[in-house]
Amino acid sequence: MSDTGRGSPFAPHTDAETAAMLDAIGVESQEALFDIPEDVRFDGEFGIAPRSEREIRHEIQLHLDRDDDLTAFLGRGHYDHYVPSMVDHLADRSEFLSSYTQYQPEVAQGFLQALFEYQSMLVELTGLEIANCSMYDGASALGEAATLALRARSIDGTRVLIPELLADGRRAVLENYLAGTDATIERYPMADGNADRDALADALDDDCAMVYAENPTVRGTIEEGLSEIGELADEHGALFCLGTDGVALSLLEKPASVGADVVVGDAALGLGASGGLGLGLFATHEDFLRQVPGRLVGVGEDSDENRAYTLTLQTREQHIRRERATSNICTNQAWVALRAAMHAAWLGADGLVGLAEDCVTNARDLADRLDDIDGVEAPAHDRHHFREFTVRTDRSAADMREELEDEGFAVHAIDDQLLQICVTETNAGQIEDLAAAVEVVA
Amino acid sequence: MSDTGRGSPFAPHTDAETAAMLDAIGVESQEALFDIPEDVRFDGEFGIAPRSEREIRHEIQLHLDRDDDLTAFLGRGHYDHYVPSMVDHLADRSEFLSSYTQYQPEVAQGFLQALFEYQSMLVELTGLEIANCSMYDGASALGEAATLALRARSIDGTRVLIPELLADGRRAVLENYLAGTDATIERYPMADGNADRDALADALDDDCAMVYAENPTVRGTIEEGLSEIGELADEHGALFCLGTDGVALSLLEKPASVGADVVVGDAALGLGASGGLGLGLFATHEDFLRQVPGRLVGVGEDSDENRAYTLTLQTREQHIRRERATSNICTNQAWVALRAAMHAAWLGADGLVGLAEDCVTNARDLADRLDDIDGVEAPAHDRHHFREFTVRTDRSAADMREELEDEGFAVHAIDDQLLQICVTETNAGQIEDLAAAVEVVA
Amino acid sequence: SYEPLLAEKRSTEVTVDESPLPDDLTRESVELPDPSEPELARHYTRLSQMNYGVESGPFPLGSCTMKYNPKFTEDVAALPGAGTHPARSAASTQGTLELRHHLQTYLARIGGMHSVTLQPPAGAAGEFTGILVAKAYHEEHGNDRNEIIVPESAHGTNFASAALAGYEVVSLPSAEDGRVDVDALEAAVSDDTAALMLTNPNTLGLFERDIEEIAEIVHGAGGLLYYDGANLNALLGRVRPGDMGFDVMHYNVHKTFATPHGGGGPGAGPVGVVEELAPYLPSPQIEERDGEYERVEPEHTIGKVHGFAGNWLVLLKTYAYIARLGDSGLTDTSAKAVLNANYLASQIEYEIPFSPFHHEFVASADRDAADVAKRMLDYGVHPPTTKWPEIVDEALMTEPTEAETQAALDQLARAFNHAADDGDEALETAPERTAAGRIDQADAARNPRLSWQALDD
Amino acid sequence: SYEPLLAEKRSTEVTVDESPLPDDLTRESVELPDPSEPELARHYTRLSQMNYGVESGPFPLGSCTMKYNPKFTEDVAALPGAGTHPARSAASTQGTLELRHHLQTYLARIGGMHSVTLQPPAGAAGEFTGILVAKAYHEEHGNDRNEIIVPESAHGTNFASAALAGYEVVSLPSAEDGRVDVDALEAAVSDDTAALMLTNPNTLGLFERDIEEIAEIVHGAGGLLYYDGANLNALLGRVRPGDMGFDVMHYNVHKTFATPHGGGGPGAGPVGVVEELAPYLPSPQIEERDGEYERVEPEHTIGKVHGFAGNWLVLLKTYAYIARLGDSGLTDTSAKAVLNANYLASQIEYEIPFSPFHHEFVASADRDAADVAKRMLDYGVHPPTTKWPEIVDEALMTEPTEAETQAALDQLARAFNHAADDGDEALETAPERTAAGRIDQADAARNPRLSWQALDD
Repeated sequence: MSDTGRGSPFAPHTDAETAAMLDAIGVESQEALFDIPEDVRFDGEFGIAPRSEREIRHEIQLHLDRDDDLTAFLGRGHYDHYVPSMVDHLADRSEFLSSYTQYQPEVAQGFLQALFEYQSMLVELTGLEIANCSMYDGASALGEAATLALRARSIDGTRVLIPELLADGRRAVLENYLAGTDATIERYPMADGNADRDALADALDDDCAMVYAENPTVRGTIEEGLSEIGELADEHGALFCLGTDGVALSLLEKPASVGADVVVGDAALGLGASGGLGLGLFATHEDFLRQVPGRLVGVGEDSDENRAYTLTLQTREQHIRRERATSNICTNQAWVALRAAMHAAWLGADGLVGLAEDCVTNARDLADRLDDIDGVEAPAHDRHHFREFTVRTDRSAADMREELEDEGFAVHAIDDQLLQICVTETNAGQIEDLAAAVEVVA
Repeated sequence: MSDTGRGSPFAPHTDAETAAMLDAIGVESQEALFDIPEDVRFDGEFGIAPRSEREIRHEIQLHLDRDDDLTAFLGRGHYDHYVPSMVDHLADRSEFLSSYTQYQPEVAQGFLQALFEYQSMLVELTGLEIANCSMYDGASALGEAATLALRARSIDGTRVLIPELLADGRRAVLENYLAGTDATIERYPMADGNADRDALADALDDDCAMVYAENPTVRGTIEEGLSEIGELADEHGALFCLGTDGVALSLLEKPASVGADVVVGDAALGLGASGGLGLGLFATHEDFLRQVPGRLVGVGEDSDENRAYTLTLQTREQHIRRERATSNICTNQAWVALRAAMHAAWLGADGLVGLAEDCVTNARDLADRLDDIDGVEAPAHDRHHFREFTVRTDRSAADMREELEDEGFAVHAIDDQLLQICVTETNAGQIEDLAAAVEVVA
Repeated sequence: SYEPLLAEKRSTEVTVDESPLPDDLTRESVELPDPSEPELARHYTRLSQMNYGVESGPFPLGSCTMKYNPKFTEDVAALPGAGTHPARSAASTQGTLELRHHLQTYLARIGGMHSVTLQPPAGAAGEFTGILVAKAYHEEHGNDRNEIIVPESAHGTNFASAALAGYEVVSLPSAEDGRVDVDALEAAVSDDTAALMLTNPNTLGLFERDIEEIAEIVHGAGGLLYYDGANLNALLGRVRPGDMGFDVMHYNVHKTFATPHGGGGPGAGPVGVVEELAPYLPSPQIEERDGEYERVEPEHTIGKVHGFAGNWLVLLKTYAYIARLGDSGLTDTSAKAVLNANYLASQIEYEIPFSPFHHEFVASADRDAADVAKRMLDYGVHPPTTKWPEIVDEALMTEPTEAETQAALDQLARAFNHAADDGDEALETAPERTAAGRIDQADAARNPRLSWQALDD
Repeated sequence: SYEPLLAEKRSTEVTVDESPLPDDLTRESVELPDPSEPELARHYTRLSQMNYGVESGPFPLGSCTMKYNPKFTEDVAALPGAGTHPARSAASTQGTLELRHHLQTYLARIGGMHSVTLQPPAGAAGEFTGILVAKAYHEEHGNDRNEIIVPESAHGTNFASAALAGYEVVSLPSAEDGRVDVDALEAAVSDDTAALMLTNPNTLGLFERDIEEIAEIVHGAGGLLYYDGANLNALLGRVRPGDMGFDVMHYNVHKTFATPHGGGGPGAGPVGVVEELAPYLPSPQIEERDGEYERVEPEHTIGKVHGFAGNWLVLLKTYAYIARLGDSGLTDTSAKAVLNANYLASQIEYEIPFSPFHHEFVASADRDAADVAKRMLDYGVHPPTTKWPEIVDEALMTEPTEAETQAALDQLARAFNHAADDGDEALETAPERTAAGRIDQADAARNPRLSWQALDD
């Protein structure tokens, strides 16, 4: 096991076994099994030296040690909430981690039930009737919402209205999801961080397929006129897609109650800072059941008439419907959904709401603290905030960001004179340290 | 789940459930269930504030960060060999980790089989017929070997001969194991790191219960006259106890072939540097079967006549035989034995022997390298070495140890002018760095 | 075995009334399960016991490549600092960027490609990305092409990804030998052809021996050649997509490079391209200049296909796996994958209409393949993929992977053969030794109940 | 379910011939199993599936305290740097020593003791240590005492530990009410009495209400009072051993503080003592001076009871657990442990001869208790401890712990009651739903086969 260089350490064959198997097949050599014309054969090397497990762990640690040890006050869609140990230990059980999509439900009841529970929690949190088993992230979920809007029979129009202020990633991914359609993307203005509803009303017409709004917004402001947006969309026969996240959902207005037709976003549960790896939420009304992208777990019965879980409505999916599928998604983020469900259940309603309330008070406390510092004004928007807020700076925000990095803190610089700062329970203990650093660079 | 301060987070009771249960019992309050006289009641506080899981992880990390980040070249019985990831993942499965001693074998076949496999590997490595499921560590195993010698009918005498050079911990624990007996402990001289066999022959007589020798010795020298020691012990009717470790066993002379009656030691497998936590090996001849301390797993049959595993010969044990038990040991190191077996199986014979060979060559290479440095002589003993060796220093060894610590390296100072240095695969990559540091301080 | 739903254990409704926000900005209440940690631990332990993974036994799902996921890659991905925030500056994350750059390089060498993006979060996302890159290339070159050709035996995602990118999909029937019908291809290509998507070996395990001619035809018509990397694990070290004439490809890291499937993700679907297509890759690419790593926007980038930086922790496992194997291990992986498939095929009593196959083969069940699969569950193994590709009647698409021992293959073969010999009734009532009996999926779809809120039984 | 032995899978014999040592210093060969990592992963996964742990279901083993082991304590013990080499200097390991010192302090407060050693690697080692400390104390004070009194219902380790320390063991019968017979104790103590070892609540779950009188008797005779901490989990925050008059005690961290049992260790058995006994504790103790932590040798130390520093990583989990619970959590732990035991007792149809009990009770099976236990396995739970203490006929010693829900206790009660109602045949042939049928332990002991080398079937 311990040596390298003699073959794959994960292929179990001794030389004798290989010989016996070749004999059973009736060929002379392993290479004789390859039916590859000589002239395309690769006779070079990749130049990749095999290393031992110990060496690789050491090597990667050395790489990671080259990253600066900063305390990140970063957000804008990717949030670092503490994930309890239990989640790692249970999700890492190989029966979950090394299993496949549940095409044989009789030996996949465990994962199916866990995904069914995930869907159910999302149903509770959104107030919508249907949630799928996951999208890649909030951006792809938004893209899928838009294609759903375009193909839903009840919806006309091709204009997709998105907020002026929106994470670049979400906008860019949405553009690609709509690249194969005749839809156009238009931005509607915002006022002091929230949607400018008058401007939105002006922009909306019956040629709109979808209106997208976020709560909280990309700048962390809490949207105040969601019902109005919902009504506007409804009036014009457009789909109202609301972007949010798993923690905010537990506290802020329930999407169904403001007229949302689709809820998308990143879960913000089950994984902390993970270099971008996340979990796309997708929930919608049952009217759109046959238009939903991604996997759905449903309840049925087994031959003993016991309750059993199974992937269902697979005729929407690419492996059956091919080019007429509701989406091309196949592998999704199932294991992250499992983790998010574990995380939510560990917190319980009480813990989740408490976590969300802390997102409001921590942001408020930090903004108040920073606002006392000469040279900065926080929050820049006169709104309620969730987790994050913007800071107006007298000096160049880019310079300040860089200097804060030298002081050991990572924040966003989003404009010439705007910083953005995000606080969760994982960095709340360093609020004072950050404030002291801001005092130094302000 | 997330809050602290309201009770145990690991007791599931809601207030309503507690009330219902009290009602079923027929008492008014939880406190009414305690039958404790008022005057011994504790009405103070421990003064321990509950913290969240996240806070504790952070807090303990901060403590650990206060430890200096040294590269340890330390050994003398506790060795840092790399443990493959697989061991953690599989041993951490809760069916193993959170199970109890296997008193109900029908639902403990898995752990029993794993321990049986551990015993079998130790039988192969020692050449003796019986191995138990573990002792706490090499020191307690040595103590148990001595009490076995004293109660074995075939053995007379009360003198226990131990090497002059021996880890303090082993000697001190042995003394305590013999504190309740009339045995005396005597040290026999050593010559250039190994047993002085002539002196040992002089010391041995028929009043000896046990002769203890080590291979490798505490200074890392490989013993050269083990068979002779075995014969001497045999001549005088004394038990020959050999101290070694799980890695050395795979390469050095097989204990049974040199006449060892008992093999003890620390496994050095399954755990790396662990602050002292280890695994005591204990193997012996079948003659001593009924005298063996600790747990034994045997093979039997279940009601379907299938092979089944069970704890056996429990009439030796304290829970049945009480003050006439072969030992007071109850909880042992079963889970570490499981890990050691996993580690050994992962290595295989080839990997284990290779690891042991590296212990010889790495020590040789490092000693050669250091010997080139003015002011030090390495190895101090003209012997073959395993993992570690001593270094004679011109300067004070204690001063040099401290200065090497400032340079980022931990070594032993074992005498005024003797350092001891241990090298395994986990620090072999820093041999040159250590040598450079020795050059600085020599 | 049965485990109640979390909501059936204990659920708490919390009223949101004293929140730090005005009432009109908050919801009224939330109800969620509220089990204690010990209860949760038992819940998920029991659920895991009702699930079959690679460490439960043989798992020969054709085209899915269910091989052992090395444990140490999990530990690597869990190293402190492995997952930072994706918005961290390049200057402060040189180590992470260096690792990404190394992985880009490894993958480029393995695929024979010029440049690689790590951004697509799954294989299908990789296909979509690759097709968008091809589309942008054509657009930049003033080519107005609206068709993608896909062999009818291709993975369903090929069709769906091409359609999502706005293409007409032209389905190409197979030749009698199970490979691309070169004449039909010749007939299908035109000025409308943007690309041909192909996997090689194809889903029958057959190497497309005419690949050079195919490439010539497609390129001759001005189209591009897309390589679906699903079966790359058969060819490592023996032939590279770039050398066969492919212009763009995706890698399935959970197939070829053993990252865990996770019951359906997260995966990662890096995309490699030849030099001409590099300017169209998603933004950012990681480039090295004088030992410093930078995030660079390719000149004609298609933009982004993931909101952040893709599924980084999965990619880190990929890096660790490739580093563990190196040239010799990667090469051996394909050798043993092909050896195992051929050995297993030699031990089963089923017709295998197409050969010579490589890492997988498609047997014909000669009765309902789904029944055979259910019966195999009773013999303690996971069955192969069933009823696909349709070119084989009642297909059993079988891929044992290199990780199986001869003994495990023999166990699999016994399960195959027993299922072949069993009577109809045994097959129709199978499985009988699993956590659940046969599940009526049609019925579940007729009456969709997709949440515990929808249950009223 | 059956899993072959590793040696039955694949085994390789390696000849040691080209080693870097002379041939006469090396063995000739080694033979060990040589499975691949994938095979090993499946092997141990299957073995785990044949094992019952706390996360498999209720585990009411009396006196063993099988409660939930919080996962985060595992992660804490796995933090980088958690386990350094025990020979590292104090100056270079101030953080670790500080943690050890904090834990000493926590335990001292919880037990009402003056000083605590963390060195003993298990509960029985703690007993041995405590008795050695008592012995050293007596010797230092010129007391020549050679007897230790132990109630007959005490844990077997008490007897064995006292004997190992060289004492005569005087067994003390119980009074009719199941507690210490004070008159018998009075008769038993003498100038020979070194100590009385006592657990409280005792193994019947009864609090020794006469503890003050007992202490007076023992102390009056010049003896010391030893507290076996096995049942401390019943009393947390309500009464402390030190306050009851105990001079020396051990803590079972896997019972009271939820570190995992690991199938039989590693545990840890810290020992607490009153001020007079502190100079006899093992060496070293960790002491703080001006914010610096030092390893100090107590003046009259008994020396060492572990080769290094005890089972440190287990102790670190203990620290994390205590920190998680704090005063309120520890106090609630005992409340809920006692509540659960009393609730379960109220739901089963068995006689419970002695009460009021606390965290555990001993029911009488009124038929073979071992049979009842085997039958309970069939009902999906782990049975209680059987046939001990002997003061109760066919004892079922039951301790559900605070971690069980009412629903789990009801499940347990059903298993108890079904087993009570089942016919003799069902009991004698039980278990029938487990990985193995009833195992003939007597036969296994008659013909001991303790290694695969000893198997010839």
